Amino acid sequence: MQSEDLAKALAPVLGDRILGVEPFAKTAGRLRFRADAALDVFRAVKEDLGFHHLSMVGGIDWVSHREVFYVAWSDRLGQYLLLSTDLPADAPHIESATPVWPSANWHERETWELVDITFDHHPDLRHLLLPDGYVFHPLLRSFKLHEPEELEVKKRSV
Amino acid sequence: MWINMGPQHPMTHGLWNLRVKIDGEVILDCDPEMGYLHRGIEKISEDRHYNEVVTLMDRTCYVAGFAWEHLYILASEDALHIVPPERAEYIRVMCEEFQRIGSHLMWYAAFVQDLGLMTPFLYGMRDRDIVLDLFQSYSGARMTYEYMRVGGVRNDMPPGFSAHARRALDWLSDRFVEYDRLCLGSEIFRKRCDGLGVLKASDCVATGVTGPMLRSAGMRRDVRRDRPYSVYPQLDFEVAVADGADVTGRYLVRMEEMRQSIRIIRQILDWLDHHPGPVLADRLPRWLGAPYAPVGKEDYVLKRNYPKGVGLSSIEEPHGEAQAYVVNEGSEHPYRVKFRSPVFANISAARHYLIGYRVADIPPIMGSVDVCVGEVDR
Amino acid sequence: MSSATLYSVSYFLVNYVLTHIGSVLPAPLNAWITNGDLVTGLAVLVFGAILLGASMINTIVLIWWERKLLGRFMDRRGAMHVGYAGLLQNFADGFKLFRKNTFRPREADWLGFFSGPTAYLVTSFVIFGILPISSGWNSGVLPLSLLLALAIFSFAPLFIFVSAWSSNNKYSLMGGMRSAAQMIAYEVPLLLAVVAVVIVSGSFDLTTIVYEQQNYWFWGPLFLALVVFVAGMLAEMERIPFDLPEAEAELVEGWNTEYGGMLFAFFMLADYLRALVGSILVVLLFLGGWTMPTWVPSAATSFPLAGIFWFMVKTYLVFGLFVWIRASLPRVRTDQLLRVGWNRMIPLSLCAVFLAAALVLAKCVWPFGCLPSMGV
Amino acid sequence: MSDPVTATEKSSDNPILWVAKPMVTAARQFAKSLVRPSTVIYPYERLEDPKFRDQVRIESGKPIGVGPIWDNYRGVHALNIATCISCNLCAFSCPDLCIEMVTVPGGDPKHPKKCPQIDYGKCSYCGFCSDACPEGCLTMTTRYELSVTKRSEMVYSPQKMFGIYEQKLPMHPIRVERPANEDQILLEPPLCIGCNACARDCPTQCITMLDIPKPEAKAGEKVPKRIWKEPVVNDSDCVRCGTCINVCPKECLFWGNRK
Amino acid sequence: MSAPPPQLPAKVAPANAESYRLEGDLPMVDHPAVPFVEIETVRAQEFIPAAKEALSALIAEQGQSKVIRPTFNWAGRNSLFPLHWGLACCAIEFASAFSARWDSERFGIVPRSSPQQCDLMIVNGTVTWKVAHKLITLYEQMPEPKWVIAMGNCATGGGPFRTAYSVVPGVDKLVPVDVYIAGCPPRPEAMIDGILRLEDLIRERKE
Repeated sequence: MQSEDLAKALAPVLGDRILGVEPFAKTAGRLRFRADAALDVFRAVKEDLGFHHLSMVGGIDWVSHREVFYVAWSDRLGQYLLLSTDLPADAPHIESATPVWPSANWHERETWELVDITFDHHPDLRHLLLPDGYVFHPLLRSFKLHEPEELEVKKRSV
Repeated sequence: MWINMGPQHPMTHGLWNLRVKIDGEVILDCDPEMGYLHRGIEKISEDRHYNEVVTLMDRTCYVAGFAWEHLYILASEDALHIVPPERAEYIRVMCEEFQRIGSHLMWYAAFVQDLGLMTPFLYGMRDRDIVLDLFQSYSGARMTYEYMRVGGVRNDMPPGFSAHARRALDWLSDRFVEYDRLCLGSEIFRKRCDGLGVLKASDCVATGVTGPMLRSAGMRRDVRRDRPYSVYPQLDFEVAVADGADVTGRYLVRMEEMRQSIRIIRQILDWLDHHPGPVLADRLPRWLGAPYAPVGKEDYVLKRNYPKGVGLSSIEEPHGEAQAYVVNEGSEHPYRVKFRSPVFANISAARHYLIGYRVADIPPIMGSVDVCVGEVDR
Repeated sequence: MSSATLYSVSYFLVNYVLTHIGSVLPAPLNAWITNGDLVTGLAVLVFGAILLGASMINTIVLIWWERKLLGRFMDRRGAMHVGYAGLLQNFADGFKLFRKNTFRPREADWLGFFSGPTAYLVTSFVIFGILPISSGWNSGVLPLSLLLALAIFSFAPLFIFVSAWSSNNKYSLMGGMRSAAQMIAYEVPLLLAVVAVVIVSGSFDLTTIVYEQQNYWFWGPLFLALVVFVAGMLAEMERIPFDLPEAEAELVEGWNTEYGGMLFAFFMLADYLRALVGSILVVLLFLGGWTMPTWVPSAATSFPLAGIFWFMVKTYLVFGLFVWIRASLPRVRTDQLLRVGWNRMIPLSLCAVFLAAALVLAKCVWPFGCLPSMGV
Repeated sequence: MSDPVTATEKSSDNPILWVAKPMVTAARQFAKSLVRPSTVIYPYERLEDPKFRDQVRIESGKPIGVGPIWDNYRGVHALNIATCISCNLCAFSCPDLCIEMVTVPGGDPKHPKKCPQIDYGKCSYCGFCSDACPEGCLTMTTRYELSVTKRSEMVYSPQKMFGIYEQKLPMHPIRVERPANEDQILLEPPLCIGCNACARDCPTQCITMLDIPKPEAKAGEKVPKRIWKEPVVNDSDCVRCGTCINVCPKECLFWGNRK
Repeated sequence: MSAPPPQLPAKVAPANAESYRLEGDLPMVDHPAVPFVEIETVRAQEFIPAAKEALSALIAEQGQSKVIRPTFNWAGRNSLFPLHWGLACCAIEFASAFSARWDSERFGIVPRSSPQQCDLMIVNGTVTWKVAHKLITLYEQMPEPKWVIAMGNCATGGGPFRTAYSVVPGVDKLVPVDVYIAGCPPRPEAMIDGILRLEDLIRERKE
């Protein structure tokens, strides 16, 4: 199924809640949706198109905004689908996908602590990889890796 | 009573903590606690060149280094719009299948040790060394290979490799009979493992469990077959499934996968013998070769306006379905690298296959999951 | 049979030395030092010291034997660089543990923590005073020596549980409880299997039991009892496949998790002492003790200390069987172990008892022969 | 599609067979190991000994002997100081930043000779440096024993690595082919001031400064004040180290590809 | 034949018998009368520190002797029990060193799971800040004498991950390290070589 077919199939169900479907590297496409309609989109994708298996949730910090993406797999179509949405850079939050895909639980915990995207109504949103009480979010672009002094001495330059 | 199993515990095979609530010997609740090996690989990758990330990939999952190298290389080649030579693809797939054998042998060794069997542990480690010797013969290291490059692989096979590999495969396929006699032939083993840690296929899909755990529940899902990548369409193999959804089923699936891997490797060795050729792509951007572009003068590099791109790759790692997502913003560093670890999802479902069993069942069940903490925590 | 028992040898030694010392001393001291009570007391001490040394050395060699055998089962070599073929390895371990700092966890119970391992070691050691090693090494004054040995043998769960409970660790406690349950469950079939031997031989005295095996060893006709006895012994010794109390995979080190240094060495020594006792009991009850069949050429059985030699050979071979089992079988689960113990082992041992009774009634069984005590 | 895998070893109803199969298997291995276990007695035997290297002994059932594969192993580096041209490529290509260029005696005082010094506490033995070395003077050997009692002993000076070179250990023989169509040094002529810095510092002396004609002054324009020379790079000698780009005061040199 | 018997030298009488006389008076001190029990208490109070001193002097002397110290050093270096845990990649090579091909048990190296029974901690992998205090706890639970081996580059100095936000750059920031083994990961032979290097250290140990 190509991305145009996907858009056609989803248009009657979701209407303007999807912002567009574009081709994406070797997958069925990249579905951009409105952040406030997340759960509807997830349900439609799962139940109408058979994307039962959620394989990955992640976030990207484009400095102006943040993007959260979900990768799902459909046995019926035999393809991956990437769903993504843009969130504002300050206090980004989106509805948790756990009611639709229970496997999103740990992925969302990880995304929350690394990229600082809050998932509303998540059953168990606490630190997973970092120690409890860690206040930084390392995968933000503003978080710089500290460099030991020997690295500072030897800057990489040609 | 809550007890902590870990981070230093013989059951864990790595650094993680399984908090278990028990009543007598029965498990009432459990809560895996991860992150003791979180090394920030995704963050470090953002400061490295594309080829330098490969050194981190070997260490991400230290029992399946080649699989993770392949995963990352596939995604970054998509992102950089580079096509490798066909011979390089065959060599990569051969590496991955050998790595599957090595990883499953490591799993076998650790798993039987959890059951109190010390002898097969040593057999498994001994036979794994044969595979590692093969790796060393062409990549130069036992576990951290740094062998694959964006656009190909580092070097071709040394002369005489094919015959040596065939002898090793013959020897290995004889050993599987011995393993089966030691484990399946023992009534105590069957009593310990049959009907243990059951996770039905529907629960597997809901909780994101993939790999041998899913196939042991009878579901025939394998990325190599469903969404073929690399040269897998040209290869003839079968997907191993079992129908117990329990520890014995996972054992059977992994043993059968090793046999299928041997079958695949034999086909690849035949192909490699008759198709010599280059193993590295021709037109690579300068910063993928050995020396790199100057930091602080990126504008010269960007002057050439290298195309942006994204890559999403998915492979069947020995533990299950792994994914990599690489964002290329036109610089020599990846903008964002995100990995999906199969063990991450498999452990997150621990509540579903541990509750109700006994404390003594935790080691075989978690052993059958094949935990590799390096790729969970990254 | 020679009348030189171990005790009489030590009595003779003490008497000899004291008489010679007394002969150079002035009169009142002379009489005091050659006093019979003193000689007896010292002889008992010397007897104990010889036993202690012999059993300790045997235990340590037994550990070496297990390590080497296990190594070959696993396609490797085992300890080989310390001493000739690693013979001194376990002495090095012992010295090192002797020197290690020993401390107890803050919340642990003082008395139980220190007295548990000590009592465990002492009771395991005491059994050696009872076991006859060869003809004449035990004076035969203990008509119930088998019963006494097994009674002392079964003290262990108490001390294990005390030390496990007092070390205030959840893993230790679980290990101690498993240990107690398992040992108590397997005491019963063990004793019933012994009853079969007692019925056939007609005596609780180990020396008599060995003499009763002069026509045939009991392992043949009483094979069922032997199987039950070996299984029970494996459980009592806590070796794989029945080593649940110290199951490394789930309970870190079982009931000795919190023990280090010399107290841990006590546990290790006592474990292998019990393994040695178990092997010796199998040899005494089923394999004819120090006697050899008549078809063995007399040159092989008549050299000095031949009895002890053959006895030790048999003991180490029986222990080799235990090592073989350890090398090839996985560990069972607690509930399976207890179910097998109560549901399978006890009926099997009852069957063995009935078989033994039938054997007594039949007096002679082809192809083994006849019972000597029945006068045929 | 294949059928689901089922157990090849069925559990038996006969209780004697419950434990017999594994015990017989273990005993068979025991009998094999009595002759020669697969252990390599390490400090006295080594896997890279000719005894294990010259023959592959897999067929005899013993998994010892790894064949003639040891020359590929990536261990400690050997450095031939004599042929080192101080091009810094090893230091640039190191992903772990464990290589530092230190001065060794033997260069002329204006341009001191610099050779790599490697900290083995940071090195990840990836081989990028020996792949990058254009002269083949920095190679990896098969030595792997590197235990020290002080952290500072892990830093290997060039002289120490030269000592390893003189031991004639088996070297890492794989030479990675350079990409066929490599980038070159390009010049942006209007920016150049002809200062000779690139030609002076080029480790391979592949840059020559050629005269260019001085343009006539036009009306209303001043002739720029500069030396009327321009660098020309001999591509066949260039090792692509980028030293010229680094020293260029006007940033007029850059990487590019004319083809 | 009749040689004159050798003449014994004549016994020389002391020149002056007075010289043997004690000079001065014998010390005569009048002790105050104290009850018996109190004397015993005083003696006991004197005895305990004196005995302690004598014992420690004896131990110190024996420590330098040619028997006790070498014996214990021999025992200590020939039965090193490492802690059985795996941190990261090096743990796999750590396990390989106990496999059939290398068989570290030849040297008496047997991994134990309980820190109380160990005397060697092999830090085989990356130490993160999350696990750092647990590593220190484990180290403190090991009874003296104890040693630490930093195996691999991550334990030595953070390795490839030393720039990361969550990694301890070197385990010697947390516990004292005796032997460093470089390698990423070190081969099993290199690990055995490191342990043999530690045994050399123990051989010359004097305390």
